[in-house]
Amino acid sequence: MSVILITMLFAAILAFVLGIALGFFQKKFHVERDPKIDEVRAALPGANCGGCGFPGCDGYAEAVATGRAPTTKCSAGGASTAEAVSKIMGVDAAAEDLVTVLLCQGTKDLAVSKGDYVGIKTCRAAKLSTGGVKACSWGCQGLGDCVAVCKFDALEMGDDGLPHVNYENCTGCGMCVEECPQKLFTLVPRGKKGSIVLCSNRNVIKANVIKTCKTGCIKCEICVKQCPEKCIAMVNGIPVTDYDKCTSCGVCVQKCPTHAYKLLETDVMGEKKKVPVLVEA
Amino acid sequence: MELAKIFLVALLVNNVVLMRFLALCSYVGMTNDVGQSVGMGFAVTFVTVLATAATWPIYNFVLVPLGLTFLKILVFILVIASLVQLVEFYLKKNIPGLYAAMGIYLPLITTNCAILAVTFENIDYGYSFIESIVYAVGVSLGYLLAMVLLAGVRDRMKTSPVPKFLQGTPILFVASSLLGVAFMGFSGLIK
Amino acid sequence: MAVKTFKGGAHPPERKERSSGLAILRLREVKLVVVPVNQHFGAPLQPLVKVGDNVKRGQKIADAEGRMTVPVHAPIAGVVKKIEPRTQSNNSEGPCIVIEALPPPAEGQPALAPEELVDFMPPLDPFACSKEEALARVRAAGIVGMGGAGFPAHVKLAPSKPIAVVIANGAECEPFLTIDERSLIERADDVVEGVAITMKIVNAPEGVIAVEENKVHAVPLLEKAIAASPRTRAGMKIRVQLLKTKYPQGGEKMLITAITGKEVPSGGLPMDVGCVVQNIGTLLAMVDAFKEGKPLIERGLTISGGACTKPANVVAPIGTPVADIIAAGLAQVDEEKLGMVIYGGPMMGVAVPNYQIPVQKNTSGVLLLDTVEAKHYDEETCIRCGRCMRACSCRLSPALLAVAVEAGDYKEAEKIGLLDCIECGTCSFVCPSHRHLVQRFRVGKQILRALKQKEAQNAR
Amino acid sequence: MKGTLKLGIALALFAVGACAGLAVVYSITKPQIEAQDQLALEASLRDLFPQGEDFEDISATISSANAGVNISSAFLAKRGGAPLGLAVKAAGPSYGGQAVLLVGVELNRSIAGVRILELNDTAGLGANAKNPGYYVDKANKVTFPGQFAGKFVTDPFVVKSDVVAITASTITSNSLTTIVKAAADAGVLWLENSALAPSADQGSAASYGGSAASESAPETTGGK
Amino acid sequence: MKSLWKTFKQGIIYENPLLMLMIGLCSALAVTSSVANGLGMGLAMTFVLLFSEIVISLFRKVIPNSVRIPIFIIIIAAFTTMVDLVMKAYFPDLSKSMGVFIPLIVVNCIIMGRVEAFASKQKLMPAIFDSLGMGLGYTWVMIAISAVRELLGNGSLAGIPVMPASYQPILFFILPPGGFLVFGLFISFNIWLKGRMEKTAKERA
Amino acid sequence: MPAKGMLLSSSPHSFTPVSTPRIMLSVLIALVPASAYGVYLYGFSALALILVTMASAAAAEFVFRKLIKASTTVSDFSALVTGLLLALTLPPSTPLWMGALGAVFAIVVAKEFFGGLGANPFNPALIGRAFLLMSFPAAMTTWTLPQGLIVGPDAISSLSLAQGAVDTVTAVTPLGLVKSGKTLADVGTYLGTHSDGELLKQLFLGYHSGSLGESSILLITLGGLFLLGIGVIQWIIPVAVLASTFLFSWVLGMNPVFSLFTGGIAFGAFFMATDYATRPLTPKGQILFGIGIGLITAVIRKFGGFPEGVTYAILIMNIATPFLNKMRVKKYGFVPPVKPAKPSKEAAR
Ligand SMILES: Cc1cc2nc3c(=O)[nH]c(=O)nc-3n(C[C@H](O)[C@H](O)[C@H](O)COP(=O)(O)O)c2cc1C
Ligand SMILES: Cc1cc2nc3c(=O)[nH]c(=O)nc-3n(C[C@H](O)[C@H](O)[C@H](O)COP(=O)(O)O)c2cc1C
Ligand SMILES: Cc1cc2nc3c(=O)[nH]c(=O)nc-3n(C[C@H](O)[C@H](O)[C@H](O)COP(=O)(O)O)c2cc1C
Ligand SMILES: Cc1cc2nc3c(=O)[nH]c(=O)nc-3n(C[C@H](O)[C@H](O)[C@H](O)CO)c2cc1C
Ligand code: SF4
Ligand code: SF4
Ligand code: SF4
Ligand code: SF4
Ligand code: FES
Repeated sequence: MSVILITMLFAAILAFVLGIALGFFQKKFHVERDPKIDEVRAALPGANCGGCGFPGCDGYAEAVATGRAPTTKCSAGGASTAEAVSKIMGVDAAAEDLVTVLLCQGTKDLAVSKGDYVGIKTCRAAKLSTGGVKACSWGCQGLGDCVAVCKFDALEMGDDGLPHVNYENCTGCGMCVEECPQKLFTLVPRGKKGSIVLCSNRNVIKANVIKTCKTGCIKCEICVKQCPEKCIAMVNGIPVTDYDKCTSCGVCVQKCPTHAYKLLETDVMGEKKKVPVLVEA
Repeated sequence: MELAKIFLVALLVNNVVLMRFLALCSYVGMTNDVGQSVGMGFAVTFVTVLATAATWPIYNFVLVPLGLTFLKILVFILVIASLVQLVEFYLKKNIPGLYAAMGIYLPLITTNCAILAVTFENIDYGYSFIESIVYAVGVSLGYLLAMVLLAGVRDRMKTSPVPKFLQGTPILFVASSLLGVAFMGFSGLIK
Repeated sequence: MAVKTFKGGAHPPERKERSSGLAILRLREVKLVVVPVNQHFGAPLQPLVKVGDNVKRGQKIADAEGRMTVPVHAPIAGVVKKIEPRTQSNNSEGPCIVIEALPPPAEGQPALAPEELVDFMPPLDPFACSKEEALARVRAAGIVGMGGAGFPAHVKLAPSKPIAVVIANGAECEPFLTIDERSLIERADDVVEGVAITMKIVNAPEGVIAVEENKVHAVPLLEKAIAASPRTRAGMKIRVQLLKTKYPQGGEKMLITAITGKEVPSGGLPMDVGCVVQNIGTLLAMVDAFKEGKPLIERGLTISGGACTKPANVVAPIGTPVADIIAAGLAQVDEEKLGMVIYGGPMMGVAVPNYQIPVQKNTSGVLLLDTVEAKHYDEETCIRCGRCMRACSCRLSPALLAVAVEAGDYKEAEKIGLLDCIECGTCSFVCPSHRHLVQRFRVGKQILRALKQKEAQNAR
Repeated sequence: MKGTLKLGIALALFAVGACAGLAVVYSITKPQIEAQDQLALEASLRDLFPQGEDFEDISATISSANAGVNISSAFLAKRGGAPLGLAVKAAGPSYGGQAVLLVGVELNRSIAGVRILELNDTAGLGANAKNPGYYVDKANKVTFPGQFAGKFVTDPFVVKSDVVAITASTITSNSLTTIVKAAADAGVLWLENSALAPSADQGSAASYGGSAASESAPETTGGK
Repeated sequence: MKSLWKTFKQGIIYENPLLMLMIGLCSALAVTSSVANGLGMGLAMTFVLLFSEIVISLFRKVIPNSVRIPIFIIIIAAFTTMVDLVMKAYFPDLSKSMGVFIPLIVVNCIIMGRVEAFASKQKLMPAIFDSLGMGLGYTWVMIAISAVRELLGNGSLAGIPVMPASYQPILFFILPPGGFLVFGLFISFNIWLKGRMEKTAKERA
Repeated sequence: MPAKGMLLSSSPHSFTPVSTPRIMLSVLIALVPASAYGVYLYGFSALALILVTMASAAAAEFVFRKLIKASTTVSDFSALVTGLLLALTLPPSTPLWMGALGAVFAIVVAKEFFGGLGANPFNPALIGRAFLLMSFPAAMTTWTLPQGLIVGPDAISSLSLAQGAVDTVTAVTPLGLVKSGKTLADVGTYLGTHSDGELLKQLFLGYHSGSLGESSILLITLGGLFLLGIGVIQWIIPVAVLASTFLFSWVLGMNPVFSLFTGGIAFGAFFMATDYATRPLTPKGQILFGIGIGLITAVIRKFGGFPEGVTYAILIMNIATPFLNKMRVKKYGFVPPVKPAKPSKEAAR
């Protein structure tokens, strides 16, 4: 019995002392850390994807809390996260839910290859050493640097030699945009409507384009001329749609002789995505 | 001589990690790069020695006289946990430089079983205070050694084409297994 | 004569016997040239002509302000047909000025007077004029390094440090290429003169003409030329130095080490150890610029390779599509066997999709390899044999460097010398696993430089 | 400060509760645990000297001549007050650390038997010494410790000569043999000093080493 | 009931503490050289886990947040000591062969992890099922690993020789390096298994 | 104009004819003398062991890579090298199945698990040997007499060996004798030589029991010199290993020449410490690597639980390889980093 008593007494004293000591030290050695950092961190998804441009979620949380970064940079978390973070920081932000679009349709069959490339199988290496594996200097190398960099399984290299976007998974983090040496990706708001030219060839000589790719933009400017809203203009060798005016009428898509023009809502992000069509004649 | 033996056995022959499987959680978790593993290793060394210095007297001068040796587990873990906390508080406030380097490892150390094991073994093996400290240093440097070695091997594996089914943690264990095979060479070195 | 060399290197099959005995031919009739606007290492130029303009031979057709720029001249007299992006010898597309030669004068019409066809500068005596004048001439003549890099010569010739030695780089260590060798033999006097001009401009007390042992037959000719040169009689010190035949003996760092025993410090330039290195072609271009006032509008190159049934050393106007040189019958190619086209040598040259691409200021050769020679390999894992480390001319550790680059550890890569790699390709050549080492380093350098730039920006 | 106090109290309460439960378990298991070691030792003692009725603890009066071997305790086995032999508990280093043996010494200076109390050598190798199914002499089913029974202290005790080694475990074999020998020597010395064993005429000089101890006659107060 | 069952199942496979969460590894490697040890350790763990979760779940509302960790430690340590004492008293051999690893249950990351993440937030019943799931998840892996090691390394299972007499035990497997190897392969197997199960689940969905 | 696609690639466009299979083949050739002598000493069963081990190694690699759907690499012969090297480090009496098991373990666990050729951090053949030594210590320390080596019954009994033991030791190796406390003279007696010189000569030529391929220092050295000559290995590691073994044996009071002529040290120095994948790449690293091997070998021989420690010495130094690789040569034009020239306090003021 005495054992039990001694034990209890000892335990009581020990624990009491420890408790006090802990409390005391906690106060004495307390270091101020902005509680907002933890709050922000808690609101982030924790994917540590680096899409925000900071070293992981922790880094971003600190940057946001100290006002060094905007609240909307986390693309993995999307709009809901941005909202939550904004709320914590007391700012309001309407974060856009972006997705990526590939601006090239030069599949193996449609775009002429320049030669047989042997070397490191990355787009960047191929581009650097041979100026690209395709006769078109602007086209997709098809070696999948973008696929490798996507942390969300949103890109897959197709048998046609082009990366395909899985719009369910894409968070618009922009890693692929950064990574692609050909700068073939662009971020657009999810559900965006309007027409877009899926070609990046800026060689203004029609013959040069025709030689290299069957679905390249040949600078015929039919789209510019035919658009009923007059919303297409050639910029730096590429037709660009003015989305404020575009009504998705589809005239440009129908008239484009090489099928370079597409509608975002149906052909790119829609249910039945269209495969590039081979150009006859 | 005796002390040297205790030290070497703890360091090499009965290496905590490779031969005795202690502190595996941090061994797997904290060996991503050499710098990190060294940081963790020194943090553990520091706390182990501190813990030994604290628990040995408590056991021999408090628990034994009171006949409360069976409270060993409870008391030791409490003491170690509090120690780690105090060290953390102290470093944060007074030596922020060191805290930045070591602080992140400290919370992990509370549940590092090697430290607790050392304090128990000091009692079980009937070591004197000095012997206990030497043992503690030996064990924790053994931990540091294993950490650094694995980090070295891991560094090498970062670019090697490890078969898919082994990538990640499994290959770490295979590597540890082979590290252990090599360490077998030390067995029997000190009888 | 003691044969000097550096540590490391390799011995790729030389294959020089195919063209080393062939005298340099001159391409005279050119119908069309495609002149890339940017042929130098430096800021881009602006074309000075429009489509439809008539240009004279030697007329400046592109230029820009700036220290690191060098003008481009019309290689032939003719009409500007187009200014458009074309594939250049580095595989990228860039603006090119396409000039069509004037048609031969129609029946009964008098041929055009030379003044209407040619626009050269007046001759200039480099030994009589001021240093500034001489440098201005070098720039005005559009001279860039013809050994490969295309570095503006007038910049190199205005070093900020005292120069002890001028080295004429006659090593020509790349397999197949023999144009420098032929130039040494056929224009030995001009080579010596070029060295003397360079020495005068940079005020160097010594000149060395460095040749590899496989060109030892050029040595007596050179020595004779040195002895006969008015410059050496006037007291200039010029000598010939034999070097071991080994790749990359012609790399300027290796050359300097072999000759002076000094090492160019990491990140530094030859002038840091008191050297200026000039390619043989560059020297000859300088001589022409001073003697005849002729800008750099043509260059010598070797056309060779297994699929080249008739190899040749030729001098052709810059901008001539290589296909036209072949069509003119100076060289012949067997289309059946052709597997690869390389602009430059096999160790550092660029593989291109066809030989339509024009000759540029830095094109020292065009190789038409047959399918056997063209064999390339997909890489296997590194077996860590260490051959690359022993061969690396810069004493780097390519195997470890490759690991660092692959792991994305650019900090480590920079520390162990990624930026010091001169991309000589020795490591890839000796690798039994055919690792694409140099390619990896090129990509790595590109990324590392981008990272550093970003960092510098962030720091600001 | 008040908050801190509250924390201390909360912690103390939980500690008291937990420790109370613990103390209860401790009180229940304590006798059992203490009995455990004693029981094991006693079982071994009885195993060595089946006729032994009581075992007198003579630990204080015995010591080892071999510095590497430490004698932790020793018991004089008696039947009806008459000594039967000595059981010596000795510890020494082996391949995998400390090994603890109980060595029985007959009055005639032969070994009554050897029991391995603790051995941490490699399983399947050195640990075979304590494996009752591992025979060094398969024909006669003699285990490694079993082979010592009946050996005289004056025997050479040389592994691979008169002592059969465990396969591929020379080190273990050597160490254990050394411990047995040291324990037996100490036992014999004690017996001689307490004049329980006739001092052997041909006995080694070592046997006479510690003559000073001859005064200390064995206490006859029963051990247990 | 269904959710309790699900909680239970989590620990067995999807969140198996050893194979998936990879915590509490030390004992899993150290004592699995024989089935008896593996089983003993598994049960000891389960016991401590179960009672710690019960107690903490019951008292979760009165434990002050800032000293919750020390209190958890006290409770866990108390149960660990009990197991230790009981083992010492009634299974002395087992206790000896597991050595310091029984007391080390107190720092086993599984227990602290579950207590902190689950018991301190959940009601009693889920806590019980969670602890049983985790405990048994731990135990089955322990038994499986020790079975492989004992079978290959000693030719026996739970001490009973099962291999033909001519079988030469491969000692490697009961030595420390063997433990690492077998465990590594187990993790790899479980990752594969999980992938398989997720795939079929997806296909079904 | 080329009608077909040209090959496009980064420079260089020229490649050495030296290839991995060629390198491995030359190692196999260099091992022929030692292997043949082993077969001569121990007869047909030794040949069988060599063949079985090599075949299992190759088969293991083939099957494993098939299973994980990786490219087949058997044709680079590296698995055969591993198999042969393993066989040569085993006692001649090793059962065939054990050799096969060791080879499979070596190839699968030590090599392929880490990604195959060049990626393995540990020497596969030695892992195979250590695995067998751990698993079957009895079989792995049982040695046979070479055919024709007559060891007088006197010799055996005078050394009181093998007596009474149930698992009869059929022979002892020189190192084994020394480990059990015998002197060199005893070794001489056992081998039937009469003077130290004669003993060393016999050891050098290789007339004594031991692992299959380690007996003849002469033939091993010949093989090693062949590899050196054709540039497959460099001299640094073998020289560092042998020199440091000599030195440390001497320091620890063992006969240094005897230390070099017995056990696996020569074999290890030429063929196993030089394994590409597991030795450091840099010259400085290689020197330290060699010294480490020599030191650990001497220490294990002197104080360790085994008579011979080359296996473990090499494996332990294998672990150090990633760190030794940091000891690089100064790169061309190396400029020591300028220390931020003591921001002199005066200047600060
Ligand atoms: C690996 C390597 C090899 C080279 N080989 C030669 C060569 O054989 N001949 C040559 O003239 N320049 C060679 N160069 C270029 C020289 O380094 C150097 O740039 C040139 O000689 C300088 O002269 P320039 O400015 O007149 O071209 C080589 C460069 C490198 C990196
Ligand atoms: C993993 C391993 C464990 C070992 N364990 C023991 C052991 O417990 N006891 C022992 O005497 N030797 C042990 N050894 C030593 C070896 O069996 C060694 O070969 C031995 O010293 C040679 O003994 P022999 O002369 O009896 O053949 C071990 C060796 C290894 C590789
Ligand atoms: C490369 C090589 C390494 C070896 N390493 C070891 C070793 O680490 N341990 C060992 O016991 N034997 C090793 N051996 C075998 C021994 O060298 C040899 O047979 C020795 O004399 C040991 O015999 P013993 O154990 O009977 O004394 C090795 C052999 C070779 C060829
Ligand atoms: C000089 C040389 C030595 C080698 N030594 C070994 C060796 O000791 N063990 C081995 O398994 N393979 C050896 N190999 C073969 C090969 O390198 C080995 O399988 C690789 O370690 C596998 O990655 C050697 C190869 C060479 C060229
Ligand atoms: S889109 Fe860009 S990164 Fe992706 S495969 Fe094509 S070129 Fe490569
Ligand atoms: S596809 Fe591009 S934007 Fe979308 S998730 Fe992947 S990397 Fe990010
Ligand atoms: S690393 Fe660079 S400098 Fe060295 S051999 Fe390779 S290419 Fe040449
Ligand atoms: S030469 Fe090739 S295989 Fe050899 S070490 Fe270098 S990269 Fe590796
Ligand atoms: S159980 Fe996690 S460190 Fe040991």
